[in-house]
This record gives sequence, C-alpha cells and structure tokens, in this order.
Amino acid sequence: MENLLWGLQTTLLGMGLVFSLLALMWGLLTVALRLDQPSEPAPRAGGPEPAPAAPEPQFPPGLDEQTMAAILVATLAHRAQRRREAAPAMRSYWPGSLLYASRWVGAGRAVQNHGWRRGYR
Amino acid sequence: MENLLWGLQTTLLGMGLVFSLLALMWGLLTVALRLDQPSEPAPRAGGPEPAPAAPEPQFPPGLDEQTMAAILVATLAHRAQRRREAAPAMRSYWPGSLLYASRWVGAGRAVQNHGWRRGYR
Amino acid sequence: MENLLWGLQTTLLGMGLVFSLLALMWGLLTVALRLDQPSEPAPRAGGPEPAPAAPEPQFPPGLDEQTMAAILVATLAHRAQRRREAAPAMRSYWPGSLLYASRWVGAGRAVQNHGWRRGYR
Amino acid sequence: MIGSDTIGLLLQGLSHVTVESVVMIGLSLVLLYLGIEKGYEPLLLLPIGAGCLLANLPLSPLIAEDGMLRVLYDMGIRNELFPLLIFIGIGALTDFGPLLENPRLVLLGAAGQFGIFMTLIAALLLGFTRPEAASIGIIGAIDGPTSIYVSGLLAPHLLGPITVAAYSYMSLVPIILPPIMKGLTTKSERLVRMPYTQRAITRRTRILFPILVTVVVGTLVPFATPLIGMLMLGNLMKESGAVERLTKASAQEIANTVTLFLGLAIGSTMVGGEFLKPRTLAILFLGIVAFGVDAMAGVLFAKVLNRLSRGKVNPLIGAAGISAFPMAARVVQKVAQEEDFENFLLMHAMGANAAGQIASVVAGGVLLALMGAGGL
Amino acid sequence: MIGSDTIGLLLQGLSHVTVESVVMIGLSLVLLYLGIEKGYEPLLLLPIGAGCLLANLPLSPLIAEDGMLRVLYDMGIRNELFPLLIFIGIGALTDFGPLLENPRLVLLGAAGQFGIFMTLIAALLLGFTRPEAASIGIIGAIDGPTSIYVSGLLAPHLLGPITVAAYSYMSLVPIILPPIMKGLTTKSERLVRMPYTQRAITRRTRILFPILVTVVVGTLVPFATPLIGMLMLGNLMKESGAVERLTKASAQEIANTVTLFLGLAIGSTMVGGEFLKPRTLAILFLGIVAFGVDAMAGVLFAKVLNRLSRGKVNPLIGAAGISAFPMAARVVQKVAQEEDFENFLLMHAMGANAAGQIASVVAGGVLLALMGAGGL
Amino acid sequence: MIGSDTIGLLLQGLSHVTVESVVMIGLSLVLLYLGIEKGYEPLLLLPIGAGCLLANLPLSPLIAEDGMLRVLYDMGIRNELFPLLIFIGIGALTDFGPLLENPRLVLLGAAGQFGIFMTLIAALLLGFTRPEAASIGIIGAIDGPTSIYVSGLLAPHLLGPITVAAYSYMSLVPIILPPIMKGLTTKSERLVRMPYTQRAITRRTRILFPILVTVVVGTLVPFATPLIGMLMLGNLMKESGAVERLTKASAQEIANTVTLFLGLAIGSTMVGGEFLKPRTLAILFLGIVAFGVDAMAGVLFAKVLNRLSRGKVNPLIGAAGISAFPMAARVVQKVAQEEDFENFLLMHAMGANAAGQIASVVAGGVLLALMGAGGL
Ligand code: NA
Ligand code: NA
Ligand code: NA
Repeated sequence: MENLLWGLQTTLLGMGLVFSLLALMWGLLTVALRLDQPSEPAPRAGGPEPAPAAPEPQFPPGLDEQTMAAILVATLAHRAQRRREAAPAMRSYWPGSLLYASRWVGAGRAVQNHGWRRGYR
Repeated sequence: MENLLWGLQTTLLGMGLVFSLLALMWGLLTVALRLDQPSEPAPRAGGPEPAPAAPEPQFPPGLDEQTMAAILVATLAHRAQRRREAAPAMRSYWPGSLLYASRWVGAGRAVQNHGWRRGYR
Repeated sequence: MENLLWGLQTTLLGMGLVFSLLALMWGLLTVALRLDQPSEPAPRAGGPEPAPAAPEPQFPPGLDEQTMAAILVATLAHRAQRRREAAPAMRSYWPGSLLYASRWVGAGRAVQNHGWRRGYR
Repeated sequence: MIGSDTIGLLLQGLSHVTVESVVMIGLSLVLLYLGIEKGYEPLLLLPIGAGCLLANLPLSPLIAEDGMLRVLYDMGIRNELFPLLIFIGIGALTDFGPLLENPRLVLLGAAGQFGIFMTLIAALLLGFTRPEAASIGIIGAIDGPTSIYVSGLLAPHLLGPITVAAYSYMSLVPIILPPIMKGLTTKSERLVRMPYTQRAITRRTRILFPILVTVVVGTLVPFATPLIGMLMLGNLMKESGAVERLTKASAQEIANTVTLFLGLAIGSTMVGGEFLKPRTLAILFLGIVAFGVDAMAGVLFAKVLNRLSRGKVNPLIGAAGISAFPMAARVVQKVAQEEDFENFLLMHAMGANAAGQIASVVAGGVLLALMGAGGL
Repeated sequence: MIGSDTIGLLLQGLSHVTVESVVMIGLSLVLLYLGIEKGYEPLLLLPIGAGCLLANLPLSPLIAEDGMLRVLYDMGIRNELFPLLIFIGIGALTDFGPLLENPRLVLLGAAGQFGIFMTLIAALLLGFTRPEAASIGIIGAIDGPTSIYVSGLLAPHLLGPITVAAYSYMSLVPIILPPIMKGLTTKSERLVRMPYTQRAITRRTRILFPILVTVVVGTLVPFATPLIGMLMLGNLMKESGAVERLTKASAQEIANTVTLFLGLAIGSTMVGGEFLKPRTLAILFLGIVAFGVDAMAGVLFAKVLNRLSRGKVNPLIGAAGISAFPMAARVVQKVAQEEDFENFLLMHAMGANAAGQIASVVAGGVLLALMGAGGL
Repeated sequence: MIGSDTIGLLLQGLSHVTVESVVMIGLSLVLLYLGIEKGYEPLLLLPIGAGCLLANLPLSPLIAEDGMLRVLYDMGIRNELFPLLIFIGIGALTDFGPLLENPRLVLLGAAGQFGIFMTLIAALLLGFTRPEAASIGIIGAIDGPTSIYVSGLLAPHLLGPITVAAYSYMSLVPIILPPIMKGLTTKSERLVRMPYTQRAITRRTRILFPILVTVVVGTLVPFATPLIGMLMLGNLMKESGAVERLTKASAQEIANTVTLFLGLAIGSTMVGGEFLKPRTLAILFLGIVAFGVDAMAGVLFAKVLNRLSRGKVNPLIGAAGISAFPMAARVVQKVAQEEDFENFLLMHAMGANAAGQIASVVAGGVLLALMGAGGL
C-alpha cells in the first residue's frame, strides 16, 4: 500500500517534471527561433527575379539529342546501380533516413505547402 | 619415461576424442541434411518451361548498335575500374575469397558435374 | 634564481642533444643513401629508347570521334563526381595530402628540375 | 599419468547439463529465430541470443573469471559506457529539423512517457521492489540505450529480460500501434491534414539546439546528463559538419562494434536459474503494458491538442511521441495514408518522434533522480 | 641544478644496450624482413617484429608499468580477448558450404591434427614440461588464434616463439606441403577426379550449422566453447544475412584493429634473456615437425578413404585437412592440376580445409580439457 | 514515501550551479565556436569543448566514479595509450620522401624546437614549478600528441590548457607565421629558388628509414621510444605496402575513434576552480611565445644555412621546421609564391616539416630525460 502511494507520487512528480521540462524547452525553442529569424534578410523583398533562361543545348556534329540522352541515361543508371551496390560506407546518409528520402519528402511537402498561420482546412 | 607414457595416453585419448567428435558431427550433419531435403519441392517436376524469348533490342533513331555497344562497354569498363580502385569497404567479398571467384568455380564445376552416387570413373 | 640557472642548463643541454641527435641522423641518412645508390643500375646507359608510336585510334563504323569523346567525357565527369561524393573510406589518399596533389607537385618539379650539385641561380 | 577419474572429468560437460540450461538454450534459439527469420531488431537480438546461448553451455568458460563475455560486460555494461557510446551514434543519425520547424510538438513527446509510470505502479503491485519497478517501467521509454542505462544502474540483475522486452516490442511497433491509433480516433480526425510552415531552420539554430538542450536538461536533471549529453554530442557533430570523420566513426565503426559487444554481454547475463523465474514472464507482460499505455497516452494527448487548435492537429501523430525512433513516425504516416493517400504527415510525425526521443531521455533522468532522491 | 651525474644518466640508454637486446633487435629485423619482403603473413609478422624491436630497445618505457605494449597485453592477451575477437572475423569470412555438400570430408579434418600429439610427445622427450609440450604441440593445429589461445592459457611465457612459428610455417604451406603430398601418393591416385553432388544447401541449413556445432562441441568439450563459439558466431552472422553491419565490423574494423594490437603485444613478450634460450630453437624445430606430421597423417588417412571408397577419393585432399585455412586448399588444387590440368578439386579441398578448421579448434579444446583434467 | 526534502533534492542540480561552472561552460562554448565556426582544428576542439561542457554541468555524473568521461580518461590518457595510437595514424599519413631526398634539411627541424626551452625558462620566471614549466614548454613542439604525451607525464593537471593552447595556435599557424617570416628575411632571400635533386628514393630506403630512426633515437633517448616508435611504426606499415588493412585501420578507424575519446577526456579535465586560475592565462600567453620563438629560430637558422650554402637555401623553409605538420609547409609555399609565383618550394618545405616532426618527438624525449634525470 505504501508502495502504491509512492508509485502514485512518483508518477505525479515524474510526469510533472517531464512535462515542465519539455514545456520549458518549447518556450526556449520558440524564443530561439524568433531570435533567429531577423538574421535572415527577407529573401522575397522586391519579388523574385526571373531565372536566367537556360542555355540552349549544343550538340557536337554527329552526336544528336538521342545519343546524348542515351549516354546520359546509361551514366545515371550506372550511378544509381553503383549507389545501390555500394557498401554503407559509401552513403552519406543511410537508406531510409530522412535525408536520403528528401525528394519524396519534398514532393509531399509541395502538395501541402500552405502557411501554418494562415487559415487552412 | 612417465612423461612419455602420459604423452602416449594423451595422444590416444586426444585423437580418439577428436575423431569421435567429428564423427558425431558427420552423423548429425547427414541427418540434418536429409531432413532438409524434403522441404524443397522438386524443382524439375514437369520439366523446365522454355524461357521467354528475349525482346528484340530497340534502338532510338540515330543511335545504332555500334554506339550502344560502345556506351555499354565504356560503362562496364568504368564500373570494373571503379570496383578495382574502390577501398576494401566497397567490396562485398574480399578479393581472392571463394565467393568472389564464383565464376571460375562455376566453370570448374561445369566440367565435372556428374552425380556423386552414379558410377563414375 | 636557481630555477633560472637550471632552465638555462636545460636549454643548453636540451638543444645540444636535439641538434646532436639530428646531426647524427643526417650522417646516417647520408651514408644510407650513398649505400643505396649502387643497387640501382644507371638507367640512362645507352640512352632512352624511343617510345613506341601511339596506335592510331580506331573507331567502329557509325561512332565517330565526337561521340567517343562525349562518352569519354561523360564517363570521366561521372567518375570525378563519384569521387567527390564518396565517403572518405573510398579515397586512397586524403584530399590535400601530398600524394593526392602529385600532379601539381610534378608540374612544379618539372619547372625547376635541375641538379642540386650543378651551379644554379 | 592419466587415471580413470580423467575420463569422468572429460565428460563433466555432459554431466553439467541442467534442465535450466537446456531451457535457456531453447530460449536463445527463439531469440535467434526472432532476430534472423522474423527480423525483430536483428542487430541486437542476434548478439543477445548468441550471448545467451554461449553463457548457458555447461561450464562455459566465457562467463568464468577473465572469460570473454564477462570481460565485455565489465568493459562497457557495468560502467554504462556502451549504451552511451551508442547514443552518440544515434544522435549523429537523428534529424531534429522537423521538431525545430514545429516546436509545439515537443509536448507530444512528454505525453508518450506516461506508460513508464503506469508500468512502474503495475510492477509495484506485482511485488517488485522499487528499483526493479522503476527499471521495468523504463521499458516504456521505448528507447533501447535508455532502458539499458537506467536498468543497468537500478537493477542490473534484470538487464537481460528488460533489454529483450524493450527491443522485441520495439520491432513490433508496426503491429502494436495501428489498432490503438485506430481505436482511439475517429475517421474525421485521422483525415486531418496538417499544413507545413515556411520556416527555414538556419544552420546556427541546428547547431545551438543540441547545446541548449544539453545545458538546460543537464542543469535541471543532472542524472540525465550522460544520456542527453551523448545524444546531443552526436547531433552536434553531425549538424556542425566540421568533423565528418568523427561523425562517421560514431555512427558506423563505434556503433557497430559496441552493438555487437553490448548484445553479447547482455545475453550473457541471462543465465539459468536467475532468469527462469516467474518475474521474467511478468516483465515481458509489463513491457507490453508499457508500450500500450504510452501509445494511448500519446494519442489521447494529441486529441486534446486537436481540440485546443480547433482541429489543426491530427491525433495520429501522438503515437509518434512514444519514441521508438524512427519506426513510430513511419507507422503514423502509413495509418494516415490508409485513410487519405495524399495526406503527408511524415514530417510532423518525425517531429513528434524526435520529441519522444528527447522526452524518453529526460524521463530516464527524472526516474533516476526520483530513485536517487527519495526512492532507494 | 643539473650535476655531472646527469650526463651519466643521459647516456643510460646506451649503457643498457646488452648483447641479448642487440640479438633480439636483429631477430626482429629478420621478422620484419620475412613479413615485408618475403610476404610471410605480414599482417602478423610485421606487428610482431615491431613489437619485438620496440620491447628490446634499452630501458624501453613501452614494456614498463603502464607502457603501451603492456597495456595492450593486459587488454587482450592475458584474458584471451584478442584471439577470440579475431575468430569472429574468421568465422565471418569462412564458407562451410563445401563441407556441407560433402559431410564425409569432416573426418579428414580429424586426421590432420595428429601432428599436435606427435609434437607433444617429441617436446616431452626434449625435456619440456607437460603444459609447455602441449603448447608447442598446438602449433600443429596450424591455426593462428587457436595456437595463441591455447598457449596463452597453458604456457604464456612461450607465446612469442609459438606464435612466430605458427604464422611463419603457415605462410610456408605452399612450400612444405607439395613434396609430402607427392611423396606419399602415386600418380594414378593424384589423377583421381572427384565428382560433385547436385545437393543444394538451403539457407536454413547454413544457419543451423554454426548453431548445431556450437551446442554439440560446447557441451562435450566445454574448454572449446570460447574458440568454437566465436568462430561459429561470426559464421552465423554472415550466413544469417541479417546483421551485415556487424558482420562487416567483425571482419574488417575489429579484425584489423585487433590484429595490430595482438601482433604488437605478442612481439613485446619476446624480450632478451627469456627468449634467447636453446628451447626457442627447439620450438622452431618442433613446429616444423608438427606441420610435417599433420600433412602426412592427412594424406595417409585420405589414402585409406580412397581404398574404402574404391578410388573415389583423391588422397591429395587429405593435405587440406590440416587447417591453414584457406591456403592449404589452394595448394591441393595446384598440385592436382600439375598432373591433370582439368582436374577441379578445389571445392573438395575447401571442404576438407573447413573441416580442418573446425577440427583444429576441437583439438585445442580437447587438449585444454586433458591438461585441465589430468595433466597439470 | 516521497517527502518534502525530495523536492529540495530534485532541485540540487540548480543549487549546485556555481560561478566557476558557468564561466567554464561559457569557455566551452568559445571552444566549440572556434572549432565549428572558425575551423580551428575542429577534430580536437569540438570534442574538447563538448567534454568541458559536460564535465562542468552541475553534479555531472560523467566525471563521477565510473562516469563515462572518467572511464575514457583512465582508458587512454592516464596510461598515454591514446596519443600513442594517434601517432601510429600520423606516421601512416606522413611522407618522409622529401626529407630523404634532401637529408641536410634535418637540421632545420632541430632549430625549430628552440621555443620549447625559451618558453620553459619564461614559465620558470613566472613561478611555475619545473615539471609544469617543461610541460608548458612542450607546446613549442607544435605537435599535438607530443604535447599531450609529455604534459600527461609531467603535469597532468595542466593537460587541458596545454592541449587547448597547442591545438588552437596550431590552427593559427597560417596567421602567426607569415609576419615573422617576412620580418626576418629580405626580399632577395625570399626569391631564392631551390633546385631539386635527381635522387630517386628506393623502396628499400623508405622502409629502412623508420626502422633506423627508431633504433637510433630509441637507444640514445629511451624516453622518446614510445613517441618515435609509434610514429615510425605507422610509417613503416605505410611504406612497406604489405599491410594495407592495418595501415588503413590505423589512419582511419583507430585514429577517428581515439581522437573523439581523447578530446572528450581532455575536455573533462578542465573543471571549474582548477582551471580558472591566472596560470591558465599565463599558459595561453606562454604558448604564443613558444610558437613565435620556434618560428624565429627556424628562420634565423635557415638564414645561417643560406650563408653557408652561398645562397642556395631559401630561409623561408626554416619556418617549416617547427613541425605543425603539414600546415607549416603550405604556409611557406604560399609566402614564397607571393614574391615569385613560379617558385616551387613546397617539397623542400615538406622535408623541413617532416624533420620538424621528428625533431619535436626527439625534443619531447630529451625533455622527459632531463626531467627524469636531473630535474624532478
Ligand atoms: Na519514450
Ligand atoms: Na589443424
Ligand atoms: Na616542433
């Protein structure tokens, strides 16, 4: 019975402490993130400049677009193959890690990229 | 003299034990392997199906067979080169290891691939 | 005061020992290098043979020099890219290490490659 | 001269085979089976199973004085070096970015630790001592090294079953979580889409975050300093980008070597009579309680947040607050997609999951503090 | 104040140069030469040579208290940790497939251990004590870590010469074996072609094999548990395919680091007066006896099998039963090809060789058991 | 029962925050800033900063008995294992070829150690004891592991500030050296081009060199045996080309792991009251003296050589004799190119730099000998 009481006290105190500590962290993070913002000059001021037009692709004579594409595809396929084969030591990020999946993540974000503060349903 | 006697006893007992243990292992292995066989359904039942015909290679216009072959050779040569240059960490198997040599081993086997139980001289 | 005297003695003795030891090493090295020379037969005796002429490049029909060059460039660029991306484990020598820089070092040497003993200004 | 007694001595291996040792070897085979064939955290369960097998062979010299398994135990379990080294590697592989983009998720991590304390109470009711109950409760941290660290300090004799329970259930997260998540939420709640902020996290913030967390947590809960310090050291090394060689060594060479040694050493603590007691079954049972209560508390708390934010929080992400990094976040995304294929919750779930990782460590430190302060 | 006596003290290095230390440094140079220029197992002989050189420099602080070489010795030789860790790596690189395809080859491994006991008797006749004789005999296991493990337990003061003999002769296997193989067989025997079975070894069998061997050998010969357990642990990790990171760490990072430390520490035991005794020469001589007798016993036993199977076994593969994995198998294939270029014995030789590896470990355990039981 | 005193105990972390610990944490943040943002030797300064931060958190369990940082300290600093292991890796990455092509450069290395002794005298004048003064002087070796090794033996309580000073200033070499080099040389001296020999260095010489240096230095200065022995062991492994696996392990896995552990352990020695004394400032000041005097002595000695060789030696390469391998050589090349873009001094500077590396180790051994012989 005494043990049970102790257990309840521990739970109360423990969860209280865990919540307080994480709430404190939330507060600190919010402050830190707010302080961090000004250091980045607003990149949108004046609106984005139009990107320079991509240069037209130049092919050497005798090497048409198809061949170039074939070379490119072969090289890319080989690169992907090498990457798959490679020992873990070769990868900057582990397969399945967040960073490795950045393109998928990016795609998912693009679908839902709405401001957090603006009304959204 | 007493030492010599002890040595002989040790030899007898030692070799006896080593042989008995390995004989026991032989027995266990034989049993284990026999138990293992039934779990594999006979793959030959009905005879092998003919492999589907390889699709005819399609070349994009302007990229003939020679060019394709060149691209392929360049890619393969590069891959082999990379493999050779690669640090040991990149190799699944060490050079010289049994598995790495599997093609040669395969060739040797092909020459002599006769059933163990059928008469052979 | 006594400490200062001790410090001066230590300096004298210490630098003396360091210099003597390294001078001894210089002597030993000089002897070792002199002993090492005879073991190499003079490579210039008879003058260097002219290098065999490089074989004329052969292109398969339909794959002209431009295409070959493109394939080569793509492969080399890919290789360099892989090398840059690769984890440290892939590099034989660390970036910035002497051996990695050997081509530059070679070039620098070529500019100044004059005998040490001959007069030079 | 070799006498007749020698023959008897030669057979002493066979004569020391006991029922307990046979049962334990059977159990080690089960662990190996779970690890190899079922794929339950094989990196831990294979070495643990092997260590258990080798320690229970008759007269095993590996656990005698100067035996290899005992050497490994003394090298890194007794002094808690191994779990802390593994934490450096975990920190180097953890991305706190999603949490930084949405700091309010931090609270979800706190809720996901409720199971620790419920399990502690349940263990007390089953008759365990206070340190034992706290060690069993820490299974609810759902974080391997934290469980090993805390139970190694409070009840080293329970290290084996607690570690096995922690890692086994952790690999069962994809099976345990979905029913709880579905049972506690309505379809409309599961359909909630959570928008993303435009907030860009600067490198400076990413570098300051681990330092800040270490200083704050370490000052307020000194018992948590080793755990949080090593986790954040690994993260600092990664985010700084200045010491790639050390980051790689922590996440690969050191982590792999230590994982092998750790598993073998923990397996070797599971020896015969000591292990084969009803309490081991009780621990396995309490472990599943810990997981369940954690998940429930996380989801329920997320439902509260959902109300408070007027429906902007999908309650499913509460289940990611239990830790079990990073599996739990993936489970959340999977369950959400079952309802709405285009719902992309992963980054929010990752944030909650990273919060759970930190909260688990904090809870471990708090538990140690409570035991050290008033419980022992 | 620095007095005149200081100058004397500064020269104490020179004044402590002894004849023994000079001879030992010369010997270490021979070891380095064999390793680097002759390619005799450089991975071991280079560190051993370096350790021997550094330990024999006058007043070497490296072998004083807290000196690095002594620290390494205490870290992994005294408690046998290093050879066992190396065994994990060896297991991860060993393929028991050829043995599983042809289990009868197991017996060839047993025959190849006869040299251990003949050498033991020879050593006794030369006046060595029983533990010393057993340690010298274990050179006949023709397996580095087994030799280090057994002699480290029975006669640590002989660790240096025994290890050097074991590794030096092992690298001489391509020179030692062929004359013995040719002398004991007829041309027609060497021409025997051995057919291959169609048997496919399932993954299940490959996984069960290391577990089974560990349990059987460990139960019957507890002294062999550490050796066989670690060898089979490495193999289990490889065959399971479930823990690639740990397998790689065992076979690369751990194995490389431990090999370097092991070599240095063993080299540091070879110090002056203790090493320069006639018995060292005797050990080198007995080592070559061990290799020769092993090979002879293996070939002769294979000849018996040849008779029993009515000519279906090529006696050459008996020489692969001595262990010396995997060189011996390649030597067998080479000798067979000299007679018949198309004779492909390699896989059979590999099977015998893997059997020899297991048998060496078993013999090491049996020897320890006999010494522990009736010999000490 | 949890009483009211428990709440007080829970806050004991906060109540143990002292002014010293806050200052030390601030200092650790400075170290982290220098390492991460300024790029000052981050491989060392980041772990040192982290270790310092973690050790100064209130009641840090990491430096209590069996605490991880103390375990790491005992594992490799107390017995000097870590700096010696790092030396193997440095040896494996050092190319003594440029020195072998031009052995006379050896003497430049000797001149570059003058700062050690000048600093020793300055430290004595500031009131440090003799072992402390010698430890501070060794900053002038401008070689991290040598500083750690020597000061770990002579004055372990100063290990923290000495290591920090050594590594910080080392990363400042590109800023410290050029003004000294330019101030002490004339434009015409800086324009001197040094020709290259045609001498080809055989593999035999490259292999014999590390052995020869070990034997000679080890015999004459036994105190230098560990340092020079490990440096040359690494070089021997590299040049032999026979043990690539061990070379790679030394230069990568071992070096990375040990660097992390070493930094953390050294950082953990920088605790509160012990560190925050005026003497720490004095050490930082004396460290810069050591660097300056070293560089001056090196350049001035090279000017003497320039006279003796009738203008064939560019005095700039003297600055490379201070060690700080391999940054100093690059700085020399850069300064030379500022005057004459086509002047290619790098290989000569590399030779002087390698000589400085050897001379630093020799000077460390000599200093230990003088302290052991007449100074303690
Ligand atoms: Na948790
Ligand atoms: Na053998
Ligand atoms: Na120096």
